Amino acid sequence: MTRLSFVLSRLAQTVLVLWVVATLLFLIFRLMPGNPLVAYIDPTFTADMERALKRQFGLDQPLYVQYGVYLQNLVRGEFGRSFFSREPVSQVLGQVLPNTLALTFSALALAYIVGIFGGAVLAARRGTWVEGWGIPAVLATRAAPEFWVGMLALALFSFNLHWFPSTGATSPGSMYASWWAQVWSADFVRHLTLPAVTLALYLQGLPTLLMRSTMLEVMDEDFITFCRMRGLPERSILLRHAARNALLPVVTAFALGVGYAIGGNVIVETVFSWPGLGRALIRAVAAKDYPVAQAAFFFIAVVMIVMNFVADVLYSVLDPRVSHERR
Amino acid sequence: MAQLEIEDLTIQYQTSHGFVHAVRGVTLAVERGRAMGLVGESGCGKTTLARAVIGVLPKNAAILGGTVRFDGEDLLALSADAQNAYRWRRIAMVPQAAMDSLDPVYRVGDQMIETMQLRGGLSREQARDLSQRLFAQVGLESSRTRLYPHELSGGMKQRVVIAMALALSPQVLIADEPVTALDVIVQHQVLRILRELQKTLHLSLLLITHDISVVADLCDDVAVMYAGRIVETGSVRQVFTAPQHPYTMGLRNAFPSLRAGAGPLVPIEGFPPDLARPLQGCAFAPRCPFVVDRCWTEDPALLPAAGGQASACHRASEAALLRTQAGEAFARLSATHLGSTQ
Amino acid sequence: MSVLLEVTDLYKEYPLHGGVLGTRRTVHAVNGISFTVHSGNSLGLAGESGCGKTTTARLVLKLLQPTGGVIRFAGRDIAGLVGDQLLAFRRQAQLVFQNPYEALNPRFTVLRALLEPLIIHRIGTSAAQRVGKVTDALHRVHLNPPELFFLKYPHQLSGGQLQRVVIARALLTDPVLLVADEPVSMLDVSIRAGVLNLMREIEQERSLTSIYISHDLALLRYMCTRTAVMYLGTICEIGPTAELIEHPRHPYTQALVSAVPDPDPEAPRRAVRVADSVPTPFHLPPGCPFADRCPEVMDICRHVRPLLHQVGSVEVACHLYPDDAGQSRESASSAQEAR
Amino acid sequence: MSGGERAAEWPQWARATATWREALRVAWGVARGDRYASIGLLIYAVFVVIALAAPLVAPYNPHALIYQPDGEVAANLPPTAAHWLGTTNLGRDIFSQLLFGARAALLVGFAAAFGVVVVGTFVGLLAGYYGGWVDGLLMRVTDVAFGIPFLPMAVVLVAFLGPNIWNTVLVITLLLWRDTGRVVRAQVLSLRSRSYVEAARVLGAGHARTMFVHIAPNILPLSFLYGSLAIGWAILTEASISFLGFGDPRVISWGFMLQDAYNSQALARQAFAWFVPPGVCIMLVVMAGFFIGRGYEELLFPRLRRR
Repeated sequence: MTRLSFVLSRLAQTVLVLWVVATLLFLIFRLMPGNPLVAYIDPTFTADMERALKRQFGLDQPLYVQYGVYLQNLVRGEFGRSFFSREPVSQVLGQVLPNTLALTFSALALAYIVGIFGGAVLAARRGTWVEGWGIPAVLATRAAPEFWVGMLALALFSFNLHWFPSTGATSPGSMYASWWAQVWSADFVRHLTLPAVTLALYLQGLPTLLMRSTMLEVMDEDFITFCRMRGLPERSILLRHAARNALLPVVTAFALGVGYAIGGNVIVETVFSWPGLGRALIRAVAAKDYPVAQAAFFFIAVVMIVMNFVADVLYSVLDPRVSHERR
Repeated sequence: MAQLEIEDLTIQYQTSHGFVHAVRGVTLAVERGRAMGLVGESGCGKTTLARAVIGVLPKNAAILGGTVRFDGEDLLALSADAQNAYRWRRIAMVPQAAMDSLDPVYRVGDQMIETMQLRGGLSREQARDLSQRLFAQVGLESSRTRLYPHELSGGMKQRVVIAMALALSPQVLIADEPVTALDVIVQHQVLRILRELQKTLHLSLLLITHDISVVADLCDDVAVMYAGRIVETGSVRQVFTAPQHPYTMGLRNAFPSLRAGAGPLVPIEGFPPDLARPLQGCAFAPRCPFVVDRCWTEDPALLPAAGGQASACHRASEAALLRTQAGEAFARLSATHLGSTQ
Repeated sequence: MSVLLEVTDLYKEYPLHGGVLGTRRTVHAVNGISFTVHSGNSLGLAGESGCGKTTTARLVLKLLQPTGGVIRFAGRDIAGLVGDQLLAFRRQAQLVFQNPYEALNPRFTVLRALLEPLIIHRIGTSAAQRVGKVTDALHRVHLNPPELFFLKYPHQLSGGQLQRVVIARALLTDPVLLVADEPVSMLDVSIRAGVLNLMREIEQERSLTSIYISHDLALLRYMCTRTAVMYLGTICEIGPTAELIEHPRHPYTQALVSAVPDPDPEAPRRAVRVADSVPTPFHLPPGCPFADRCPEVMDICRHVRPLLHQVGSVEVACHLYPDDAGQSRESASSAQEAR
Repeated sequence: MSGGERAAEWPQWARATATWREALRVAWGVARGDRYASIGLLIYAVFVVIALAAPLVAPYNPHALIYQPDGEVAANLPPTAAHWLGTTNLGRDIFSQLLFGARAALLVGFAAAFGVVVVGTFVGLLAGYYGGWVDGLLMRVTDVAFGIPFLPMAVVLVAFLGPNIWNTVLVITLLLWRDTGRVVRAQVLSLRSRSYVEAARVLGAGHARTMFVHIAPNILPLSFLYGSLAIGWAILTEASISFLGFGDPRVISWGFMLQDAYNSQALARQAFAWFVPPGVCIMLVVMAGFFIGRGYEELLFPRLRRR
């Protein structure tokens, strides 16, 4: 199975999964309790005005017609309007998305740098006190609830030591020429530090343990013994042969990590009141603002599914056993 | 003086259930330019011996004593770097799991070039030419250097590893079960290549295998190993036609031959001793049809007999007589199925 | 003696999953095999890895569905067997595995493993009777005293002992056909002979019909009266084993026989004029499968597939031995179109 | 009567279950054997005792408001002899809430883990054993499960089903079986190629018997391991859902305590005694699950072990 056919088949499966998730979302949000138009209707509305409104949103059509319209809008990227602020959903999410991306990628970069280095050290120090205490410590970072770690960070570094602000992404009243200017401004970075470090602390657990165990596994392989028989220097065996093989799963984990991180930011964004996609989703669900909730959810799912696909392709590109089909 | 002389080598493994005495005082010599076969069944310590010579033993193995002399120089006494200088430049090895010894994420040609550059100090071009030549010598087209290991058949991977072993033109080549996993026709070709290379490059070859027909086909001398100890050595002709040690006799009867009439095969009853427990007397005693009281208490030493042949058996002097009775003796033993048989 | 097993024109292909849009490639594991085994006889299947001998054994035991052809066991086509008929077939045909270390469930004690066939086929009325049968079976395979082995787990036994338990398990359903897939290739030489002798004794004692699969011709010479040499899913030569080894006729059989290293150092080495290893069977050449490796290949070999026909005491599929009236040429081409 | 006869005397189902009971014994043995795992078991034991004894041991009713002698609500008291961890802003005893919190955590943890293991093992077993379209279909369902962001979906479903502790368990089961399913499938695929499964077929065992008597006992340790991991994930999820405000208001859980503290400015007031202990408890119980898992070296991302 040549690489092209591998990629095409995975792409087809990805589209299928996307369609299924979209349908699931459609059903769930249609069956949500409560009248979706509650935000619009105030006591003065008469029955037929309500019916007109429903027609405007197409809610009086039979379910499968609504489904058809829903899919078309989805493909065109038309997510309708927020029940709450009546703003187009794409605009609502457009404002918050950059903050989520900044948080996610800064946390992931930090987590994977620490993880790869830490994992290699843990593997090298197998059987010593470093491993004896290291592994439980890493396990603790994955066992501690993210929001509790965030609360501790806030209580300590924000409220007690006042090193970092406790909410939001920018100080009130600060203006920025462009989003890009905002991201690199000192103020934004000060706001970003605590949430990013908290998220990174949680995310580094996976790469650390994964790097450790794949390194240990690779070091026992026959081709490493053969390198030693050939008298190659230990350093070049570690870097050129062991690390290259051990990195394969870690790189794939990074791609998957992006999807998981975006899905998982919900908690960190809520604790730090970080104006991101996750927080918007939670507030939309609480306020029964279904278009925003549905769109935010769908976007997160798309990122996860696409990153699953990217992880597969990445793995096939990096691992010749998959890409170079045997003639 | 032999090119490679191993004297009284003792190695043990530290495992969860105690110390395993894999090699219990082995003395073996590989003459310059000759092929020595080391024959033994699984668990007799032959691979441990080979890896001790190249100096790459598993972490839980420890060399307790003995010497490994290369042209008179004891490798075990050298510093790590000095020992490393011998690796691949003077002593090379085709490992037992040759099929899995190639890094799956690099092309085979690049792995050859890497060894030549890092250890042989060759430039990239020189290395590429030499690897093309070596590939040709082992019967592989030079285009194969661009392939990844998983794209090669078992026979081809075996030949790539042999070519890699010859990269820095070593004087001693150790080959651990080089043809065991191969089909009979490819096996024939690889053996032919090994034989030609050994003759043309005047290599001192130490071939390790459990298959006595491979030794008969390729080797000049042979050493038979059992439970971590050499029990018999000599030229292939001497040992295979006139074995001195009962275990060698038993092996010969148990080995189905294509040519001879389909005479009854005679097994060797019982199974090899557990090397984790200390041994009393001769290790082969429980399975030997000619066992006498002395065998249970006194551990026989490897004593030379006529014509350079040597064996470690208290009744070596009666070998000619025992040889004639070996067939029925082993058969009688297996008929009784004494205790929990093998 | 009646024919116990009759295989006619057997085919088996595996689709190599080429992905949803990928190129769909098929592996032709078995490509038109026909042979018969008379009850009480033993047939050897010889050949290199990838020649289809293991697949053939799995087809005969109904572990795989054939793509074409018919397998008749005791006169009945096994394809249609279901329910009780299938259970009866399972009871009559048993398999001895290549790897004794994997052939027994690691969670079962020897006793539990040997009780399994009795439970499935409801053999024996009382527990005591079943344990009696298990004890006899262990005794028959020279594992004495049997009680010592009852509560042992597979990881506590040696290779030789495990293989004897596997043989005992196969005997418990009183089979008529015993198929052995490389039965001793994982065992040390010194204990192989013990297991082989045991199987020979049992075969004679119960007049069992057997099929032995092995790449080792010397072993087949010891165990089987007739042998089929297989190449790329076809039989290129079939006949009495001793005759095949002493006077091989098909060029591939000649290569196989002369390639075997001889344990006698005095024996002269024979040249093997055959090229590299078996190609993976993705696409079958039109003519003789062995054409592109055969030292005596002729033009006809590339176009017309030779069929098995009687030459002396063996059957050969090779154009070097044209049938008396060149019959092999016409029937071959006609047969080709038919398939 | 020799061991053999006694073994054969058992009724047939006993012999079949012998393999399952034996498999459990092995799974228990592996857990007990490993140092980490035995610590994990110890932690579980402690918290189970707390959860069971909570009503007897807890000094106050966790829901009840406590008043000062002068009629005022005893809000935000620092830790004192009467209230070891002080009181909440509504004057409720924090220590009692902590004890009762163990109940919710273990209930959700064990219930959800059981659901996850049963669904995951079943899907893995069917997909791995039957292969072909069954495998393809189940694996696409697993892909969908992997494609759904875990926490957001949990929140949406709980909002949809209503905030109830059992809905949380259902949601976790619906979403979290995917990891177990994939790992069990990989294990069944490898076992199926072992010749003892083929041997079962040759002996005449049907599909069901081959799956449940021959294959299942051998994957039990694996699903047992993933069960202990799932307990950890389930407790974390429940805490997160409660923290986001979708928890069951009637149930005092550690997540609820943390949400309560967060919303009543406990951080600004540096009321560490209020929000530190619940977090530590969650961490300990989840750590216990990972430690037991650690005993099998299986904390990896199953999707990546694709060599």
